Amino acid sequence: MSNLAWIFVSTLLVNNFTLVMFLGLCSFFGVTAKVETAWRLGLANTFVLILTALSAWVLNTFVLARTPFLRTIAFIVVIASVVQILEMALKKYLPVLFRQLGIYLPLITTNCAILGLALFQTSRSYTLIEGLVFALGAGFGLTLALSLMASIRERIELTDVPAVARRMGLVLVIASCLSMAFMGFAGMGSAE
Amino acid sequence: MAISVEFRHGVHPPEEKELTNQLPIRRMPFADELVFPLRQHAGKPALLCVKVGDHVERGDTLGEADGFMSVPIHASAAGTVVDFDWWPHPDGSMAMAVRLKVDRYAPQVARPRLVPRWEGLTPAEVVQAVQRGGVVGLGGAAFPTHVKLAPPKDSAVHTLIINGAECEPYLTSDHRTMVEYAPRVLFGIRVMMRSLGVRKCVVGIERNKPDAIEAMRAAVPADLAVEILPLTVKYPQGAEKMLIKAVTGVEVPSGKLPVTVGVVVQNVGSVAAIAEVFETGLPLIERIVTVSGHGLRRPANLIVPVGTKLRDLLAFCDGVTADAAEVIIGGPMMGQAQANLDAPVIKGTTGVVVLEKNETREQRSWPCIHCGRCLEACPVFLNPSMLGDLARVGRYEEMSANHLADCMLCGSCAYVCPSNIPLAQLFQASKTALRRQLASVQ
Amino acid sequence: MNESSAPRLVVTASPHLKPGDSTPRIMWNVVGSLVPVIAAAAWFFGVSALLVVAAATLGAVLAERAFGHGGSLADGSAAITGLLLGLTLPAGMPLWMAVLGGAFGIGFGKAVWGGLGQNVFNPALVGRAFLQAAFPVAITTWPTVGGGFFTLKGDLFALPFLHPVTSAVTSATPLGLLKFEGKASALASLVIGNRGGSVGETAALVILAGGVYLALRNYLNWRLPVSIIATVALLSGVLHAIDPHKPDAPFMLFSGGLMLGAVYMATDMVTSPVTNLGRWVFGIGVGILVVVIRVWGGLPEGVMYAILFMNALVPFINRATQPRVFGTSMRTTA
Amino acid sequence: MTATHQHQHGGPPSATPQKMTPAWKLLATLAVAGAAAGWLVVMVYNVTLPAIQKHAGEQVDGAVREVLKAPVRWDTLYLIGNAVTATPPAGSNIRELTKAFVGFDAAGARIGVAVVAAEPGFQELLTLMIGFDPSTGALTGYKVLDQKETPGLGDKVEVDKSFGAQFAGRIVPLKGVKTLVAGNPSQVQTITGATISSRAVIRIINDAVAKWRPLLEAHDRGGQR
Amino acid sequence: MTAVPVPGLVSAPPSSAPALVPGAPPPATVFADVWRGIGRENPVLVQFLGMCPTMAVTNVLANGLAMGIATTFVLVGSGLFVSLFRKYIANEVRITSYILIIATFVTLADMLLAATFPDISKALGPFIPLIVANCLLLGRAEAFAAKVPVYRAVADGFGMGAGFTLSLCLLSTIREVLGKGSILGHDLFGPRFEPWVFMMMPPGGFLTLGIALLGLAWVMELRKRRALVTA
Repeated sequence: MSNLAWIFVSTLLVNNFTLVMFLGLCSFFGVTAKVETAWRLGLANTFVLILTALSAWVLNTFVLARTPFLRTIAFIVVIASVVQILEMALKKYLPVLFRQLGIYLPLITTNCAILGLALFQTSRSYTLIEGLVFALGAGFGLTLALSLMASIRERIELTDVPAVARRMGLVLVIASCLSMAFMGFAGMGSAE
Repeated sequence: MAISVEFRHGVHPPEEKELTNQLPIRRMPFADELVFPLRQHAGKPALLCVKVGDHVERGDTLGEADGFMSVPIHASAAGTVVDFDWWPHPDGSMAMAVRLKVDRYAPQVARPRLVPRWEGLTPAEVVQAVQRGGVVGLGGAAFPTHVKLAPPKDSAVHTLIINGAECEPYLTSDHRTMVEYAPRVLFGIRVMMRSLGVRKCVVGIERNKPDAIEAMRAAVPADLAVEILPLTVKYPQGAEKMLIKAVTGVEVPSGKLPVTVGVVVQNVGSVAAIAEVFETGLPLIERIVTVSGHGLRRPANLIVPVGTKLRDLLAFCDGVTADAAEVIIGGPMMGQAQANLDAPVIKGTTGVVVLEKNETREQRSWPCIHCGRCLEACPVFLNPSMLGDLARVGRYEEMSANHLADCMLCGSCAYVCPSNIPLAQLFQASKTALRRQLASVQ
Repeated sequence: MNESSAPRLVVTASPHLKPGDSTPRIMWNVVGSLVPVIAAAAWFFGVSALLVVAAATLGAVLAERAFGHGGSLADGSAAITGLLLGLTLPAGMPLWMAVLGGAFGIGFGKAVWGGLGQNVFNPALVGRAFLQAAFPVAITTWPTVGGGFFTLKGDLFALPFLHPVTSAVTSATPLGLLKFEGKASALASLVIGNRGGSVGETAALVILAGGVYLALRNYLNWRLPVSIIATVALLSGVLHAIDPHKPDAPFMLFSGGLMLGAVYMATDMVTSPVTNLGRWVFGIGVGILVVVIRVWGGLPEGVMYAILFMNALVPFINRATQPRVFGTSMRTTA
Repeated sequence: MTATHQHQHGGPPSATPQKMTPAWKLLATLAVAGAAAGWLVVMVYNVTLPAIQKHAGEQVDGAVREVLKAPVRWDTLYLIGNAVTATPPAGSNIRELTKAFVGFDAAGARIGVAVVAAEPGFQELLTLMIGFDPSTGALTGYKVLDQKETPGLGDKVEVDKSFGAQFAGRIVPLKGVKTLVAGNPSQVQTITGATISSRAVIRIINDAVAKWRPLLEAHDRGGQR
Repeated sequence: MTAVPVPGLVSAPPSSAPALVPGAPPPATVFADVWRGIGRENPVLVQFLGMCPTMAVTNVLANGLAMGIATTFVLVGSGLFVSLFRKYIANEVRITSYILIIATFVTLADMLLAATFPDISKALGPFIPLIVANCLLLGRAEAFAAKVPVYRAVADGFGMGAGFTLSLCLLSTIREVLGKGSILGHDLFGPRFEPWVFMMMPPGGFLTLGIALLGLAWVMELRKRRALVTA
């Protein structure tokens, strides 16, 4: 499998950001009551992930090479700014999209998936193209996990969940089952 | 025409018609007391026009029609009005009803009335006469017949379909009507076709009634374009939209009436009742009722005066057996189980079925296992499994968005449900709840 | 309200006729159709197979008794879960693991969701996925077929929490042989079932017969197994034609747990789509995933994960394949 | 940022309208905070840097020592473009170059070369340091630098010493088998239940040796010339 | 962040006594500030905050403990600074300032850990820098530290950190004991123990927390029932 394809498949399925790497769990548990919201949030995240991959590459290449200790601070500030600028840009130029995604944008700043992407991209020293593919895979993986969780939670709304499992217990069991289902993809691309 | 003679989906409950389908129609004598609820039809209830103590003759009006979407109620025997109070209604509720003590010694001959010469009447006058006769759909829904005879001005009705499917198990009243009163039915068809101005009429009859098909075919006059169409035997073949689909191949749009596709559907019994109005001048005061079931000693097809209490009707059929468990007004698929045998036979009562213990449904149900059988049974292609889930948690608006309104409560889903979930009942309750919600919003 | 004049009368909601089937009846029929499969397992793997299946069933039934609603054992669904789980385990599996798997499947695959009909994932597969993740060595140690009926196929009676001391002769599954050593297996042994594998997955013809019986009685929907088998056959046939090193269709169909999965796991009514169109989508999805995991994945077998993954998609599939309501021209999804 | 966050976080907006803070003051706050943060970070960085670099160096040194069986000293070669050289061009960042370590024993004879290679394992990239003799293709050993294989199973490629030990002396290209055939110098026994991770290690070694051998041979020839 | 509609997010108790700062939490003892984070407002088990590190690093106790201590360090440090400068940070730039303060302490924690425990630092990988994105930190800074005196902010940070650490230790102990048969690397059951590899893998992480929550809910349910019986 070519490198780019492997990065994509690995990030989307084998090492799904949410279900295997445990990134972005706050929104995975917090914003998955409705499918509509879940996949919109996922797409908004994908968008920000791609911008982050771009800015992280720029930072790594031109700014942070000599000052690696500022990485965390620089990334989080840049992510916050990217989200802020994106929010303003959407509001001004794409008001329809803003109405759909706008309310999720502030949530994205503290989504660890975004910062995680930047950090992983750095520690694996991805090139720009690799970084973008990585971001795309991560974003789609996030959207997939969020939507699956939301569709299952919508369904269990209609069932007699036992009292002890009603708050978060069952949601974690669902996450565990989803994570198990994704285990089938392990080793994909490693066996010839 | 007749592209397909069936609709998709539906179920095949055991027919059980052989108990009564060869028994000639007999007349039931008057009971001591008759009860006439003022609400016997779809639309507005009739308005009371007698007082306690009044003496009425057979065929006299007890309640006047309240507007166009209503019909009058007539006394089916001569007697004295003894009470006007709440009384058990066959639909399970209580309703205001006139109680009539039947005059034992009256000749029970209807007062001579003017028989309208129908050939001279304009369509509007025919409609008026039919309304005055108190005729409603005798297939069970009791929709005022004259309303169907007066379609909206902008609609182009081209076909009259007569419903002789009688798909409910046990029931044979329409079957016997067609066998024994075929000429009267065809006279009714003639009146309706002329009044509606249509040239084409199809009588749909399920294939399990060969003698009815034969009798009707033999009775068709040369000058009438009436086709007798045998239909596949399955439930709910007699539902209006299913019948139209089977006969014309056209689906009535969701939420619309049959007239939108140029069709008027009328039940066999109602057509015969129209004929009676113009033949004898008598209003609808008696109807043919199948009294049947394995829990009944002597099943029969009877002409029963409207207002006869179930208790008297069952007694006339020698009572129920020791194993009888459930008395149902209507057929076993859509009928209403009776808690009180004082409820009377009304205009919409097609039959009374007494089931034995081992035939009735169990009380216990299991959780829905999403087997999907209800989807394959539902004649209007709903997803009863999902609607049932929604109903249980009271999400009525979502049910409405998923076409709850199209559900006609035929019960096919509940019949096939292996988990024995009372889906039809859930949907009926949801419809009521939804109506209440809407009303409270307005 | 109404004074009841005849106390013997019952009043039920319409329709009043008793339907021919009941949920427990369906479940117990499935159990019955599994008897030949279990018999075949005993034929190939001896008493060990029976012990493993019994242990998994015991675990499932105990968990249902502990966590289920009152009397929920009688509907037979817990027994099915246990039996199916047992049939997917190797004959040498320590019994304590099988019991644990059965209990896990019912506990976290069903009871915590609210019991029968409420779960999204197939409980037997949840139990098996847990065992696969927890004890990967024990669950991939496949004893060879044959030997005396009463020869134990492994350290079945290892004490709880201890790992088995394997002494029995083991063999690889045909899929493992192909993936890791590039060796093909004879088709005849695949079809008959005298090959390495889980106790209940080898006798493909017996499983198929059980499926036909259930389909004829309308206790399973034929679209699911047919679409899965057809997809796998078609896809692997095409891949084999392009690259002859890839396994061919008959091998893919009769190796591993495909038959057991297609006939008994994917057809679980609770965890498969409710619409017929959805069933085709589900089956085709399972088929594609099976081929993808087997051919390109790291694991030799992927039926379990394919079905679990598609289980997760069922709420989506159901939403997307709502039937067209009578008298409406477009598909309406609310 | 502030506007939305106020909306999102502020709860009920306070009844009294807040007076606007002048922009210079905001900037000053941020500048002071940033300067303070930067100062703190740089200070701690300077304090911890030696220790961190020591750890990192120890890791590489330890790995080279382990895979080359305790060399007395080693030289570092750098991969520049498609050739190996002992002297990187001036101005290049040495830390980011791909390296090979050539180890020598006490007598000054070359023991072998250690290189780092990474490829997909069962879950994630599996990073190894591989020691081999470029002239014979014989392995001296390998060490796992980074792995995310299944704990208790795939991670045996790192933890299970008996698996790692069998590589020494084997001739590349290797082949993984369930049961060894005696006398075959290229066979390696895979770990039960972790066939995929075992085979990933074998594949990484094969690929790395195949990539480095011609490069090193070319360098040797160039060195002799 | 606090805006995430996390189910069960415990809102601050309604203030009955007149507070000095608008919106400030009611006065309480230092002990109460510490105890709240461990018990009633436990960040993991009650508020479901900081889920990512909770799952990702709790496969062995050493990692869970290290993550807990690192987070506590950042909580206390950022609480201290946020509270110290609360009068000087303008409202418009407060979030940015908080993030800056938190990120600084995270960087410090990262470097200190790498210098002292390189193995644990390697095992935790990017999850130490990811503390920045832990909703718990910004939440506490915004909702508590910015409104109270320094000693209370520190006490609260310490309490929340302790609650976080204890939860992580609970989960990682379960996972390490079952998944490896050891605790802090010390073998517990001898060589014949069959480890439940499942517990070390991602689904095991989700499930362990799920079991913890189910158990907690069960205890609550029992208590509620007992209260009903005695009442």
